[in-house]
Amino acid sequence: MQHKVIDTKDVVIRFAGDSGDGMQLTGSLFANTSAIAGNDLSTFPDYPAEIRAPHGTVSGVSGFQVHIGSTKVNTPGDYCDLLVAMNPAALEANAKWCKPTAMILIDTDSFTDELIKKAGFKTNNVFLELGVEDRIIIPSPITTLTKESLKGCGMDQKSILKCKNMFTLGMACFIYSRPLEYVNSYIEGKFAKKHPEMVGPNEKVLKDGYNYAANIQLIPNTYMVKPAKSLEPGLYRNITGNQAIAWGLLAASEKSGLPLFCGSYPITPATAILEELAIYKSLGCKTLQAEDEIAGICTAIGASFAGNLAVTTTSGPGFSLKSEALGLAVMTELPLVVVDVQRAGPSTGIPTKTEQTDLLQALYGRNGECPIPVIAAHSPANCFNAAFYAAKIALEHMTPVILLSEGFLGNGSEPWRIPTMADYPEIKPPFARGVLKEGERFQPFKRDPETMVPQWAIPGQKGFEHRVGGLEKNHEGVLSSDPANHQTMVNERAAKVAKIADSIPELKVDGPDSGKLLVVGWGGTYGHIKSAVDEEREEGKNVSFAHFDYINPLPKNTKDVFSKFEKILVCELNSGQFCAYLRDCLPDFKYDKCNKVQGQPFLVKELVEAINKEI
Amino acid sequence: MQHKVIDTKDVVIRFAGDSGDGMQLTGSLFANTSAIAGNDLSTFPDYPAEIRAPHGTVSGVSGFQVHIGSTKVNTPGDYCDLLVAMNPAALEANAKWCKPTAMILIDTDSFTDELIKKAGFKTNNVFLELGVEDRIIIPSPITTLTKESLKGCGMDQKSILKCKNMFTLGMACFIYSRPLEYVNSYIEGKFAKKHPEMVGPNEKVLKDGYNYAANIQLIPNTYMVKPAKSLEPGLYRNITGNQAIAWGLLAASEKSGLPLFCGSYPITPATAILEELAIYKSLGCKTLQAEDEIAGICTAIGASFAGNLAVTTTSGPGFSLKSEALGLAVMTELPLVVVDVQRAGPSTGIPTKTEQTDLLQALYGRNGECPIPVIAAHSPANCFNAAFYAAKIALEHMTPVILLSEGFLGNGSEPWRIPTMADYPEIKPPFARGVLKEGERFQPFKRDPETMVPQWAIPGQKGFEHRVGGLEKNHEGVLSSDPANHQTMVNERAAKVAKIADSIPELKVDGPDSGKLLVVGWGGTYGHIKSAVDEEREEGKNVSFAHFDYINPLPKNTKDVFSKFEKILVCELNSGQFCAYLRDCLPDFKYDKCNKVQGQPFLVKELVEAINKEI
Amino acid sequence: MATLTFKDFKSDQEVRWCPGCGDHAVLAALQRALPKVSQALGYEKERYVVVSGIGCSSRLPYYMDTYGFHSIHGRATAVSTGIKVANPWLTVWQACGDGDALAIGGNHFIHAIRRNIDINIILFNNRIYGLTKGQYSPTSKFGAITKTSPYGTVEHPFDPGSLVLGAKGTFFARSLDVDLKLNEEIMTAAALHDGCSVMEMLTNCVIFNDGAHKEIADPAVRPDRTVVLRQGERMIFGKNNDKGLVFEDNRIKAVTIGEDGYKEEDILIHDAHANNLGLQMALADMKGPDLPVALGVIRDVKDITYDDGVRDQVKDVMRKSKIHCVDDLLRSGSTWEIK
Amino acid sequence: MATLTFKDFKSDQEVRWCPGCGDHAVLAALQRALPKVSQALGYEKERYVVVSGIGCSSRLPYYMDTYGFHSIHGRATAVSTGIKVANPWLTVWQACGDGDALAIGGNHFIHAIRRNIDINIILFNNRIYGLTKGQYSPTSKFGAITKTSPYGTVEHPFDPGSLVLGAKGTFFARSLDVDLKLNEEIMTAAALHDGCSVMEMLTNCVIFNDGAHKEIADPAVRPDRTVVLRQGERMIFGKNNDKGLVFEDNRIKAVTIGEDGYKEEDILIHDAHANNLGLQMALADMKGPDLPVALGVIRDVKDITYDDGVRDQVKDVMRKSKIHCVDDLLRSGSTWEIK
Ligand SMILES: Cc1ncc(C[n+]2csc(CCOP(=O)(O)OP(=O)(O)O)c2C)c(N)n1
Ligand SMILES: Cc1ncc(C[n+]2csc(CCOP(=O)(O)OP(=O)(O)O)c2C)c(N)n1
Ligand code: SF4
Ligand code: SF4
Ligand SMILES: [Mg+2]
Ligand SMILES: [Mg+2]
Repeated sequence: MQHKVIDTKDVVIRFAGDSGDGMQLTGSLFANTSAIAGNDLSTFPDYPAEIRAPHGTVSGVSGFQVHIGSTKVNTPGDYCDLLVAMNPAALEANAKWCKPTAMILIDTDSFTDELIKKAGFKTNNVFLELGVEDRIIIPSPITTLTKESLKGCGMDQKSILKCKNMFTLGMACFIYSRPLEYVNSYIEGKFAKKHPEMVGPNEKVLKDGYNYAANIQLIPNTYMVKPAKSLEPGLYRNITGNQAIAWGLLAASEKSGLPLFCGSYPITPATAILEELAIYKSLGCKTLQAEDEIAGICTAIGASFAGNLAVTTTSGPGFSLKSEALGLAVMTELPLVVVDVQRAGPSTGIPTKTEQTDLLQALYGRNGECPIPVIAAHSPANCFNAAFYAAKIALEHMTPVILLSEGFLGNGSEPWRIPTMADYPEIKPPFARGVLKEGERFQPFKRDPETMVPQWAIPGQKGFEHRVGGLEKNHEGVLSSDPANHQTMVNERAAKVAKIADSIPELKVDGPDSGKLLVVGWGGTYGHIKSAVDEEREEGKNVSFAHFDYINPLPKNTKDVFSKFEKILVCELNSGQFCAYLRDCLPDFKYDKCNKVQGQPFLVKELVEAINKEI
Repeated sequence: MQHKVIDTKDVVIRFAGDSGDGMQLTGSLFANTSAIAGNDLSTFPDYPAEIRAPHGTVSGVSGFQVHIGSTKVNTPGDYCDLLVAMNPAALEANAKWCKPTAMILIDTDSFTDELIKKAGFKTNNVFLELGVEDRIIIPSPITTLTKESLKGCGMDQKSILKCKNMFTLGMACFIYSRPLEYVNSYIEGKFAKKHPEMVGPNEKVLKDGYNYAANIQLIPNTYMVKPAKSLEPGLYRNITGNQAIAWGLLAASEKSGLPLFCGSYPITPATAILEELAIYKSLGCKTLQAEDEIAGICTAIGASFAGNLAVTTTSGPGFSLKSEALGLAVMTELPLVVVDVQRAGPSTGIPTKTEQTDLLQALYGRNGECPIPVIAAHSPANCFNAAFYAAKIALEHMTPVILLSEGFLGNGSEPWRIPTMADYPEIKPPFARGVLKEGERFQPFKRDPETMVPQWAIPGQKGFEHRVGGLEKNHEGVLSSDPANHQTMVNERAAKVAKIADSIPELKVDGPDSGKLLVVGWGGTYGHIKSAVDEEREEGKNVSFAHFDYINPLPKNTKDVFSKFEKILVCELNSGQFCAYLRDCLPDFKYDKCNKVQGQPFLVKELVEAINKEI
Repeated sequence: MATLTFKDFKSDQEVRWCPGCGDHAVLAALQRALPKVSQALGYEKERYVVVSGIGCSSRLPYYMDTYGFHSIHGRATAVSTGIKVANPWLTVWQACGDGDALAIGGNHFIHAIRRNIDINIILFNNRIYGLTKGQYSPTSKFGAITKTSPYGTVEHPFDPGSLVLGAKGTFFARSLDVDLKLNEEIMTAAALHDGCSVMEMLTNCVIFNDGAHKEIADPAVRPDRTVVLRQGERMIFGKNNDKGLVFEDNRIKAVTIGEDGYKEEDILIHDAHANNLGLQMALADMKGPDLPVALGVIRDVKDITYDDGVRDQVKDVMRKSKIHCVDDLLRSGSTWEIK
Repeated sequence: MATLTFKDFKSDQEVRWCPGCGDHAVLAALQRALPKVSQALGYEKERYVVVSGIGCSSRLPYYMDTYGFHSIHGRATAVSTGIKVANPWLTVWQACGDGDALAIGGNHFIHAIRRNIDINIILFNNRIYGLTKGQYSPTSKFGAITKTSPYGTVEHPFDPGSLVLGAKGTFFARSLDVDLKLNEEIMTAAALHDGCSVMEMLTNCVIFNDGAHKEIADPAVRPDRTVVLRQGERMIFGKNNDKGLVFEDNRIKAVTIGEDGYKEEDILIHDAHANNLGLQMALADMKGPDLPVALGVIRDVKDITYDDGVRDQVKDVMRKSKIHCVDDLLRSGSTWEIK
């Protein structure tokens, strides 16, 4: 059969299987292949908390969704065009994400009575039970074919079975007209040195999968997603949010000339930042895996005092633990970047799922009047800039800065045009310089009258001996419980943070800068809101969009922007936290809310509906 | 000289001296004497963080202010009628609190050149330097007179000097026509058993002080504050806020029939609650001094699971440390009372000073959507009811409850009409009862549809074995990462807290229930705001006052109350935290703010000025 | 009271550890030990509370059909403490990982040991963070290459045994996950011990630290590289039961019976009940190549428990005090009447 | 480099401890030791950082004219760790109380010891919470009556020495506040020790725990109830220098030279440099009535420090890696060109 190759703007593919089925790898390889083919894309890994959840159970299903396009891709997609389900549980958990026109590719070998039952099906007609019997089903005996493909290659049975995902990947590559080069080069990179005998079989099974798909009669059409013209020319790479944060911090270290110190305690989904930084000792970075989150931030505060660019990274519960020490960083006015990769809470919650529910904690979760700048990243690649500028603000304004990311950003990835460091600004901390006069003492809390920023004298600097600490002090650094001094210092610490507004970008409006409805978002919902608003505008609706990367302080023009719209709709993955903050900061406006707390990103569809309700 | 005894409505006396001078005791004894004499009163201890700060320094001055009256006394008073200054530093630190008509009593023996210099005076004319030279100065050689009084009594010099405060107290008693009986009985109570030889000398020096004051020509008038008629008849005692919290919790333990368990770590100014509870083992109370605040709350959560009325007490920085575990209490839906006696922050801040700056942390300082009821006490004696009802809500609604107190309330005291426990309501936790059917499993998160409260099955109960924890679960208590279930549970936990509004008192308006201006407060500012509003209303101003004891949820009628006023002025000892919360909860109103962050209570004067600006 | 069997302690929840994980065996040993303990002490099932922190091993409470509390990372010991002190009648078992108990939970761990709270702590030591997918833990070996130490760690591990003894622990035992029999034995001894019992289970993590303890766990070398200490018995080990431990030059030394003049009588006799911190520390601290790793109950001494202490003090004060209800309390001390 | 004197280490801040507080003497010893240390190691003053937590004793940094960090309760050790790892060239001293280091800060304390961070920790052990006005601490004696234990505590205290050794500490010394000479000696040894040095100073709190250590500190009994251990010297003590320590029956025993046949040669020779955890534990754990309390440097062994390890690893990777700047990094691995 000669397949018709249909040109299409974008497709969404969802790979799903047991935790041990290698779906995360399959998805990544498919994404990278597409990236190299010039597509824009966005990925969304969605996996369980268990390491190897019991075989064949719904709770153990691990998924990876990738959205590739020939134009700008903002989200991993609501619904998929192809669902790969390696077993009944994967089908059961993911069928609801299929478009009406979707293909469903299953490994028929795993659809045994036992596994069908284990997945919770009542009958053997799984498609009917799920109401997806009208989709294009591609039943393939993947296990059998993989075994056949690798018969006699010298691998043991267990290793052979692990190659099922390569067979499947080959099939997907055929369906979407992807060349196999990238995957082959990955296989070589992975095995050539230590297991050269594995290269051939892996490449073979991939190719066999590709050929199998080409030969069977079940695939009505294949598709082609052309390179995205919207992508600026340049050198690209795929990057996850966690990786981008690590790299952004390394960039800030280079631009400030200060060694990077990261004191952290592992926690999902933030751990990968620490893991990533642990690799780059060659850039002078030190990572300290602390005994807990409190030690993580306290070692970082110590490192900051000692003159490093200090960082601590964590997620929800770990962020809670840092509350007290954040106050110390505020009082000592030391630079510090605190990264919180938010996850579904409260408490341990659903560790591997995404959410935006730590915002109010970031703003207010400390005793006393304790203001800290808060910045949020809005896409995986944007995490690089968000981290870089978080560090820049921390170092130049002598303050801890909280950088909010989200599981969705941290684990998700997108292609990123690699920047050149020469294009980034220098970072210039307010180092205490010069020599003090005889008898003169360094005043650790004397401020620049413009910015309210104090100077930084780093131990080792002769003559600048001074003490910092958590007790209230006067400008000279001497303990003081004087009421007026306390009010002054409270006000000055607040003013220092407020004045950061002078050095951050203004809020931009996507769409007309006045009108009926302004949709407002922050953080990782950017892509979804952008897609929804674009969709609405294409339909001729009067909607604009303003997304906040800087939360505390708000961009200076926020009030101006808001005042030009009749309605404001704040969309966020929590019960209304940014909205609460806006109501306090800019009480003159009326805010409507669109919220979701399900451990999952928005669907574009949900946002479109919410917008439609407003107009 | 025959002194004229002037009847007066109220007087404010401020005792000030070195940390070692015993001013806290002197002040308390004077307060108790007045209480027994039938006055209403309010006290305000104001002491440094150092245990024995260096002799004669301003930073080492310890003060105790007491306000006694023949009518209702709401605050310890802005300014004093008598300042007792045991040394130059005490004078220097406190002269600013003197009314224009004030008397200043000093121990001339301590006004040596050295100590005058140490206190930071430039000249020896200390009164002129401070601008209080026109006050009525009562210079008395207290040290010399005390030594003389006790010569040959067999006490060593050090012990004799410690009696200076008794001499001074004697003088104060004369000036304010207080009988010496109460102090004498205190002396007997303290010494009779272990040091009977101390009784005579102490009583003597007190009497000698009294007589000395009567004999010198320096005291123009003496004063009499008649018993307060406004006080309801009954049995009274003096009580501090910290003590009242401890007792309120013991009362709740009795009324619920559950043993009280307090897991806490010492921290100023909350420690006294733990210390107080440690005494009452005879009421079955267990106190566990934990290794830190996290262990404090976690042992309490464990004790709650095991069926005790569980409590943890702390202040600012310690409260920060409990953030993560608070989330666990929310997720496990276990009853728990968390007391935060707020102090000046951020970080270690000014530990012995008062503030209301932990409110937003109490409301929001946790990862995830993590709602917790918040209640605030409004006076030292009110702490009893606040603690009782905090425990009642926790136990009946299966939730942690945060009770906010303040250093000002915790250390301050007032007379309290002793209630009878029979007048308090029973506390009825929703115990899981009955027997389960064969094969039926207890569902730990199945809720009462009215209140959204789950049942409480305590270990030891046969057949009700179940698991709780920090991970998201479904109603059956089985782990679930299902998006819809998560949204349901998030909503239900929020609804459970919101529904507490059905069982708390409505918001009361002091003054007309509609008009120009509603002054709004919460917590320990009650007395000051009440005084200011009363003052204004006496002047004929159109002002009403609404004070919030219940913060989350807000009383149901809050919106109604607010809607009847043209303006709302929110007064608080922070930078506007309750106001921020109100703006989110009731965004339809415009709120003005009056704030102070100085580690000190409001002055009535300041509030009056703020109110005048509004109308 | 009906006799309990291991089935009574099995919950209806699916066990979600990786196939081959060492935790399975420890769970099985516990489910087998508890019926015996119940029999011996007359405990009903509803009296058991199983507490844990966060980690793979901390999933254990879900698999036990008892009251269970899956708390937060590191805090299990504090939660257990609260449960036991609030209601000493309950019998508390705790599961925690090396990260959970010794990294973030280190403080609660040593304080519970110091206070001698009567809880039974099973420390699953796989020398790795399992649940977060393979970072080093405070017990990872010096130089361990893990996700957060791509060039090897540069920090010395804790030895849980030394730490427990350093905190004056009254009970410490060590074993290998697979040794079901010894584990049941240890768990039973722990249950009978009145005080804080710490059982270090050397577990394997097939995914992130496979062969975590292979230098001693490998059946081929195990007899020569471990010694099982049993009360009153000589410290003899080795494939041929011909090796033993002696104390010489202020240290423990391994010798071969029959060589260099060593006779069986020279070999140390184990006394876990003696309060001899120095020697027990030396035993707990033994490691290769010169010395075998000690397994079994290394220390098991009597001392006052905190929970009993608190309970008794409450009883005592109740008897002596004049304040028996809140009305008494409110009227105690200095009061006055206003008419 | 100008020679430093104790005056150089005195700040202009008024010392705010109570008159008679034991902390004064420890401060004085430190101000005297540091000039000597500076001389010996060629350190400039600006190289010193003094860190503390919260407590009376933690006020110390204000009184030292060095860089200082008065952190938060219990976290001094973590802050010190960060400082030292970030810049190993700095020399870090830390002051902390028994509550600060062993209650809330217990975990950081044992982890710094485990990692062998090269910091010098002075532990002010007055067996009470001073700053918060007299609650018991983790080192308060069993039964201590304090504000939070009106009927006496029911919990066993930590022995900081045992805890340090249990965490495999490389340096532990103990002394009395008033013994200025020994304290200077110990502080100098700690400074010379490359690794985590813990100095337990038994201090008096005149206000809330007066006589905290009187059973051994009282000059009348001190010679008989304490033994000062010095490297290479026999463990001899007593008013008449006639008592000594021997090792018998697997335990340490105090004997009188000349009685029961004991000769001076039988008395143990102190070797702080030997890695003998069992014996050193036994020494650290000695207490009355049978044994004297050991003072002086009990253990001082060489081992790799964490801060050096980190620094060396960074250097090593820098040398070997191909990634030398962020531009290299961004372009490493898999990239593609879009034209
Ligand atoms: C406050 C907090 N910090 C970090 C984590 C992430 N976390 C979960 S388990 C774990 C460590 C697991 O290792 P271990 O305790 O040894 O248990 P194992 O999985 O090996 O059995 C970590 C770091 C968390 N859940 N909570
Ligand atoms: C987070 C936190 N918890 C509690 C406190 C209160 N606090 C301050 S110092 C201290 C203990 C002091 O005892 P110790 O450490 O022994 O020092 P000392 O005063 O005896 O020298 C406590 C409980 C605090 N400041 N911060
Ligand atoms: S990851 Fe390791 S510790 Fe966790 S369940 Fe799997 S084998 Fe066990
Ligand atoms: S209270 Fe005790 S420890 Fe604190 S300064 Fe006074 S004597 Fe020293
Ligand atoms: Mg582990
Ligand atoms: Mg202390």
